[in-house]
Amino acid sequence: MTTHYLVLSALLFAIGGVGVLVRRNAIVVFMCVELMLNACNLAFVTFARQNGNLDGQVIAFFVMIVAAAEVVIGLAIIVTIFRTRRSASVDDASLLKH
Amino acid sequence: MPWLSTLMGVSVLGALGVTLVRNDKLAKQFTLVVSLIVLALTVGMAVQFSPNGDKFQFVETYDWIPSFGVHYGVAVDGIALVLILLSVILVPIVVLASWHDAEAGKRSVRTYFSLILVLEAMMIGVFAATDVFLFYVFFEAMLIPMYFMIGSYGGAQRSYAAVKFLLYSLFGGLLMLVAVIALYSIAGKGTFMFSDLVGTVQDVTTQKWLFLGFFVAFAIKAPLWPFHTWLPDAAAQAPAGAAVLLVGVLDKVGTYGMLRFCLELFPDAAKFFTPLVIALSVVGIVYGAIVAIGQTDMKRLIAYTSVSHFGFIALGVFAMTTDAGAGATLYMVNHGFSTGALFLIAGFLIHRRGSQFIADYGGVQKVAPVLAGTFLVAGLSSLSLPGLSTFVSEFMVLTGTYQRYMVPAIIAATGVILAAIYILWMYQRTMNGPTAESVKGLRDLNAREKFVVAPLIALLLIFGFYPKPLLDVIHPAVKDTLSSVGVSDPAPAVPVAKEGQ
Amino acid sequence: MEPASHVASIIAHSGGAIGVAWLMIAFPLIGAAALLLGGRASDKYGHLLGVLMAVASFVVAALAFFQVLGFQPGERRRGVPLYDFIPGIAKVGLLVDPLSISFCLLITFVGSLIHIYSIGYMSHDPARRRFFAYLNLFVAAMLLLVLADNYVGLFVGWEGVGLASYLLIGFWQHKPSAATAAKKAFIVNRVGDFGLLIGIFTIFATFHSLAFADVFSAAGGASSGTLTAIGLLLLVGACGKSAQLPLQSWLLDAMEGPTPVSALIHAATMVTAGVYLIVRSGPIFQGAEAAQLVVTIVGVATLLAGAIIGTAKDDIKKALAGSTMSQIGYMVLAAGIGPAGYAFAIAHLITHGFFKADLFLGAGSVMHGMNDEVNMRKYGGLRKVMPITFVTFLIGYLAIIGFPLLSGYFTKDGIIEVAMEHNAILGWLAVLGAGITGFYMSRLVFMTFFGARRWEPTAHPHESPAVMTWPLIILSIGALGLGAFLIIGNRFMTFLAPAVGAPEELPSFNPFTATGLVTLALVAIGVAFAWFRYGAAEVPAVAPRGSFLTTFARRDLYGDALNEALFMRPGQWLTRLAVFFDNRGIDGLVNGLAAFIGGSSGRMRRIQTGFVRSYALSIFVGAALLAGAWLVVGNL
Amino acid sequence: MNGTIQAPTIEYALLAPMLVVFGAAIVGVLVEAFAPRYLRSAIHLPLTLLSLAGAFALTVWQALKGVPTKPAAMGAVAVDGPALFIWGTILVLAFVSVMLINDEGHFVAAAAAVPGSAEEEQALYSGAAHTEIYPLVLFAVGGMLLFPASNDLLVAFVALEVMSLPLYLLCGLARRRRLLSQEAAVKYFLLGAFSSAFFLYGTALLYGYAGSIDLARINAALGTVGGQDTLLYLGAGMLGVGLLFKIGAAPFQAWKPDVYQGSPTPITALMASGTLVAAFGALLRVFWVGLGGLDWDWSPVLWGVAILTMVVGAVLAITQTDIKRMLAYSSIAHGGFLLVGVVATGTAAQNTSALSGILFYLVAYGVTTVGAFAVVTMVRDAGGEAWHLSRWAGLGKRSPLLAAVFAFFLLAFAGIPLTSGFFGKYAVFQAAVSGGATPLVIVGVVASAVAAFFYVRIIVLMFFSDPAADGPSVVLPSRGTAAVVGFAALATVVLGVYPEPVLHLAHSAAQSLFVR
Repeated sequence: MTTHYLVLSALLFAIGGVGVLVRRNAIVVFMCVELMLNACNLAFVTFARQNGNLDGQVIAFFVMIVAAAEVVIGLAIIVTIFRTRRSASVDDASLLKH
Repeated sequence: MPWLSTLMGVSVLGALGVTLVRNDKLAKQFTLVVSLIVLALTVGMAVQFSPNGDKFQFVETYDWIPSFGVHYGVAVDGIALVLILLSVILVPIVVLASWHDAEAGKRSVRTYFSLILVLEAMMIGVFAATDVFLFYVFFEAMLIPMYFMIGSYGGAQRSYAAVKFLLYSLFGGLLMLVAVIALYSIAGKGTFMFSDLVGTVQDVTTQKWLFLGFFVAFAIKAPLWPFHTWLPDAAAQAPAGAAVLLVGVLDKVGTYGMLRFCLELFPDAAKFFTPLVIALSVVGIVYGAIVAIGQTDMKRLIAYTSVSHFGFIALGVFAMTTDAGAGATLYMVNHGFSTGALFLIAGFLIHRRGSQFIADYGGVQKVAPVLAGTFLVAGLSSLSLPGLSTFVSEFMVLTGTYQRYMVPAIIAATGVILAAIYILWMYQRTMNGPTAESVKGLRDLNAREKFVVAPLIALLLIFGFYPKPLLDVIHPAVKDTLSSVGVSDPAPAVPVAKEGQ
Repeated sequence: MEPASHVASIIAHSGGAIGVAWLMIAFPLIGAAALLLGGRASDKYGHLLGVLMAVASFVVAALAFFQVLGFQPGERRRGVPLYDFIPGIAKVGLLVDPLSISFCLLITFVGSLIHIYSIGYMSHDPARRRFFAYLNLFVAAMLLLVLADNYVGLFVGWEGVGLASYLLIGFWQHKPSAATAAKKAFIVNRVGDFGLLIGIFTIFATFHSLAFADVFSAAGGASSGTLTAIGLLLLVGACGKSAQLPLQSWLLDAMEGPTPVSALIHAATMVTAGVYLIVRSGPIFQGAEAAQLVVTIVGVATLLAGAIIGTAKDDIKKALAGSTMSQIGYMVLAAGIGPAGYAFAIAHLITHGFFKADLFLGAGSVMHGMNDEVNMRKYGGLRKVMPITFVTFLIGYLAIIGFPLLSGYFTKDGIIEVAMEHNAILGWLAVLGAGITGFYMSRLVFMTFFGARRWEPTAHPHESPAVMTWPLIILSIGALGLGAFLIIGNRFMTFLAPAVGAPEELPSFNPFTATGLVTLALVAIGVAFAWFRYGAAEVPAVAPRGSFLTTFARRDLYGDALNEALFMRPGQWLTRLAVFFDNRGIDGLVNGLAAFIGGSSGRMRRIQTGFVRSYALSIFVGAALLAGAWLVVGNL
Repeated sequence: MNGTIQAPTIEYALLAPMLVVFGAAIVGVLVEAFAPRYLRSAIHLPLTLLSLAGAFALTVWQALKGVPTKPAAMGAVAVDGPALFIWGTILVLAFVSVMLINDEGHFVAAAAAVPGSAEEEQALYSGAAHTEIYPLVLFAVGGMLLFPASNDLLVAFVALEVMSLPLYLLCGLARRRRLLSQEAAVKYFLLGAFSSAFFLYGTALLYGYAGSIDLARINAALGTVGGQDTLLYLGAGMLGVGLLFKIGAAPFQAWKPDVYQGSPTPITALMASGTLVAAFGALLRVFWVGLGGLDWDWSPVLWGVAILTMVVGAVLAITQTDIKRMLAYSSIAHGGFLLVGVVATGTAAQNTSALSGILFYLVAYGVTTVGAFAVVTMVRDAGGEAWHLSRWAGLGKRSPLLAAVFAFFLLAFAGIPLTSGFFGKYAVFQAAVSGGATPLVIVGVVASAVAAFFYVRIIVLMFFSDPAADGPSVVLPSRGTAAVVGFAALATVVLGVYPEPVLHLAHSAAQSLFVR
């Protein structure tokens, strides 16, 4: 019953997405994005199972690596802005608008 | 000899040359010389034009952008020839008239004169283009020099006027672009050459849409009522010389386009829309004149008279009789001279007093009789007084229209009464009556200014009594156009038995 | 019916003076150009050049006239082709025939005299050169009007004289009243021209030709409806130019111009162009009885209106202007009657040209001596100090009221007789007009030359110089005898016949018809009444209020008030409305659209809040929309 | 499964341009690690420029040698006509952008230091510089090369990230207005990551639908797999989100103005030109190759997106007061115009003409954009670049030549004839009209007219307004910047007067369409 996994994946993706929308802390927002990526991974693996080929599983590895790289970059940026502003709230960074 | 390319080339090189000249005065003289050379060359070309020869003469066709089927194709028929003549005659006059115009605002004098020459090249190109795409390119590109001339060297509201002018025209042009593209696609000939595109669109519904695309652009350009409101702003704010080129030549591209493209490319649609266009024209004639009467600003007033006059031209184009068509073409030329003279002389006056408002003047005739006299002649040409060339064209347009559309012609003819009111009333308020305190010190026209006005008035008079040279060139082209549209002139109710014929 | 069948056809190619008939036009035209372009250098001899050109023109006209006389009556219509004016529409040429040459003689002869007179009259004006330039321009245009062999040429001359009239009425343009009068004259004339223009269009649409020869030979083939339409449209043009009702209002104001102008343009020549037009277009009118009827009605109405206005004016020139209106009314009446009236119309036109020019110039002479005073209430008893002016004026006066054996007696009474024969009502009204003429002209003479001297203290009246009196003398000779010369023995009618046709039965001159006697009696009553009121009685310095009838006449029969109420005020409203509509309506729409786009831009950019989470939301929603739309479209 | 693993065949020659760029990037990293600080700049710049030039040469060589007809690297990368054309374009744009980047004073001395702190003073004083920007740029360019050439969705995802991650960092490195720069980096990063999650989920769903992430196989599956349409549509939609985000199509455009404004201007230039070109290449490939059989389903949706994008871009730009934000909105609008070409699919000939139109448009727009941003870097006042439009008033008097060149770029953006922008627009609109998308073109021209307003407004400011007393001065451009402006102006003129060679090139590149 791979459908359940897919539903779970969709749920995770949705939770991640909603998390991005409702959380203020940049780190948490970023973690939610990671959650979404992982939801994708789950979907890939599930579909790999469903389709009977290994592509999906391989893709999951790729995604993990990309996600790791993203973490590096992300944290660097978030830390810099935290040092400058003494705040990790994404809502504080709103000078650029209109 | 590639006459037309030479003409454009000389203008463009001249424009580049002007920017290189360091001294402002030298730059002006250089510009004048270049424009006179172009004029001489054009006259040389015109002399070789044979009115009853091929429709298009001095043909040059080269591939320009084969990927799009675009050619660099230029040639002239009678209609284009007289309009090019109009342009190249007006340019040196405008150059001479604008001698000190660009100096007022601490702007670059050289740029102004360079822009005039660039514009000249484009004016020649737009009338000479035999490739629809090339025509479009010039049609749009010529907005830019004019935009800078209005915006940089104009009056207090120049930015507003320049932007309005540019955007309005650009909007029309872009709609036309869609039609141009569609025409290309539907024709499926893989070429934009005008002669290859004539008659390719057979479906009437398609024709109607394409016609509208072209027509709206031309109606804005011309400008036809109700697309006219940019003109008073632009003309009032532009320096007088630029206003002359704007109203005298650039706007003619609109009516020229109607005659050349709207009629020939989409004959069935043109016939379908004729009642509408005639209605717009007639409304424009009367409306433009009435609004002109109510103006308080001289240049705006002249601009509104042009709205009225463009109504006559459009009426002539769409009446689709030889007389009206030839009259409309002649009207384009004459209107250039007539309005040119009006704008320039009004410009001289405004330059002296520093105000465009009619109320600030009075009794100028007493202090500057030559100025007043020439202004009156220009004004009389605007009200189509017989003996001045504008009469011939207006008469032809109305006669030609009357043969097919009696009631519109009659309504349009009321324009002659209204024209008398707006011109003479303006003349009375500015030139007649007791001399206003503020104008007592005004100087009369100086030699340069007389040299500006004299050729215009001479042309108005010469063609007023002897329009045949122009009409001989125009007639075959108009006949050809109308025969390709497939209309023939209405027959007389009572034919006259001509002896010996 | 072939109304013009008996009109001889045109013979082209003539040598001699006819062959160079264009010189008539060219001389004054060159004069005008030279004087306008000559600059101050030509101030010294400008007036002489002007006179020379007018006289040269007269010489050509006279030579051409004698040449015409030398031909058989049937060969007296001579065409002079000039050039192709508007290819496809009109070739321009001249038509020298008895009708046109009569006009030419009148124009150039009276014109030359008035030129000469102006040397004296305008001697103190710094812009005299310009005045002569305009006069020359007028002569050229007027000659073109009458000589053209087609309607376009006629129209060119028609508007040309309008221009000259405009320039000359407004000659003293620094006076606002003069400038306004000039403008008014031009605009009202343009209304007439509008009609004429449409008439010409109709002619062209019907016949595809504008040459008189073509049009008149084919006129019989056109429907009477078309001919009526053309006739009425031409009449509108004639009304404008000849100050006939309802386009009469400009003529009285036109008296703002210098007096020689009033004499030449607004009395002798230009204002009669309408009569010329109607007579020239005879073949059209003869095919349109309704149009002819309207012409006669207009003529009668105007002759009465002009006369009534003349009775109430204290301004000597305006009184004469009213008289001019009235006299032209007679001519129009005659012209509307047809071939029977044509000769009388033109004959009266010519004699009127002489005596009215005489009267105007006389009035000018009076004004010249009276510091340009025009109010007759400030004249009186001038016959002693200005004897030549008085005598010549008196001759003109007697001529106009139809004193037996003077010019007006023959020509005006001729019109009345013809009108009576044509339609009794019209005839009796014309008789009534003659009576009123007797009254107002006598009033004018009595107030000016008789009675007590009511001069302003500063006035020192004196006789005018010889350069002004000689023209008066010559004109008065014409006023004296020209009528008899033209009418007795139907001399003029036979002369004109090749051009305009003639009634089948030539009238015989009979001085003792009932109509003639009644007319004379009425004129006598008018004169007596005038003597009773203005000759014998004291003339008050300020005009008494008078009855409503007087006011009615003084205010030009409320013509101006009517124009103002009907056209000017609504016109001003319309103009204001149109300007408002243009600025707020059409342009408002354009600018409103721009403002709308700008405004929505200003509102929409608020969506860009700067908060990254709201951007994420837009992506989220966008993703939902995209996927949703995809699902919807995909499952359609 | 026979137990042996076949070694993949990899056409190194075909991939050489990318490999050169990536290789140089890695060398750059090594330089950072081992070369002494004072030498680093001296090594980086030639290395970067040479590698880009070399890659360009290799691309040209490849194109001359003949365009391959099947995907390379076991179907992972498609080096076909359009890809080569896009590579060439990106490499040229990157080259000129690097010349801008090389200019002094754009980048922060020490990114980690708090703005205004002693640390920063120290770093500035000691002349510290982040020379890492060169390898970062090279990585980004490498990603840009790979993205439009990727023939399966995983490669596309990886390329997307390789392209984006360095850009996230580069955005935050502006020397002046560091708060804005950092904010731009955060926003770009978070939204970019967010959108790539959508891209990835879409990939997953399509993988689930088709059993493969290879574009050609997905396309093949469209007709055969039944009953899972929801999966397909959701997947395609989410994939679209990721792609449309990168080109800044509405409603995914929100990041663009903020990021363009906050980033160091040379980086903005790179993003506005290179990234846009790469993203469009990828978008075309995914939609035409991967979802080509579905075009009746996606083109209506893209119609809506295109209209919204054009309208939003044009209308919102009108009231902008910041030059860079204005250019960002302009870029959004241009993205919309390009999308008009994307939906103009039909017959092969039709697709060729649409594709070549888009390619030409990308070249024309990319070059002009770089030029425009280069000009922006030159107009400075005390606080750095003068972004606020009111500061640009009267620039035409102060430095007429620069203002004239900028005005010319603006006219090119507005699509006035005799500039490259006109032919770009014409090419795309022409394809769209013959593809039956006339209503879309009408919306397009109306949006162009609206868009013209704000270009023209800047010309009004520069030329028709009087300069402010304390107006910005125009710095004497460095040789690099001057070269960039000159190149861009020249290209804009040449492409506007005689576009045939490039059109012809675009046409022959598009002739083969995308390989499958």
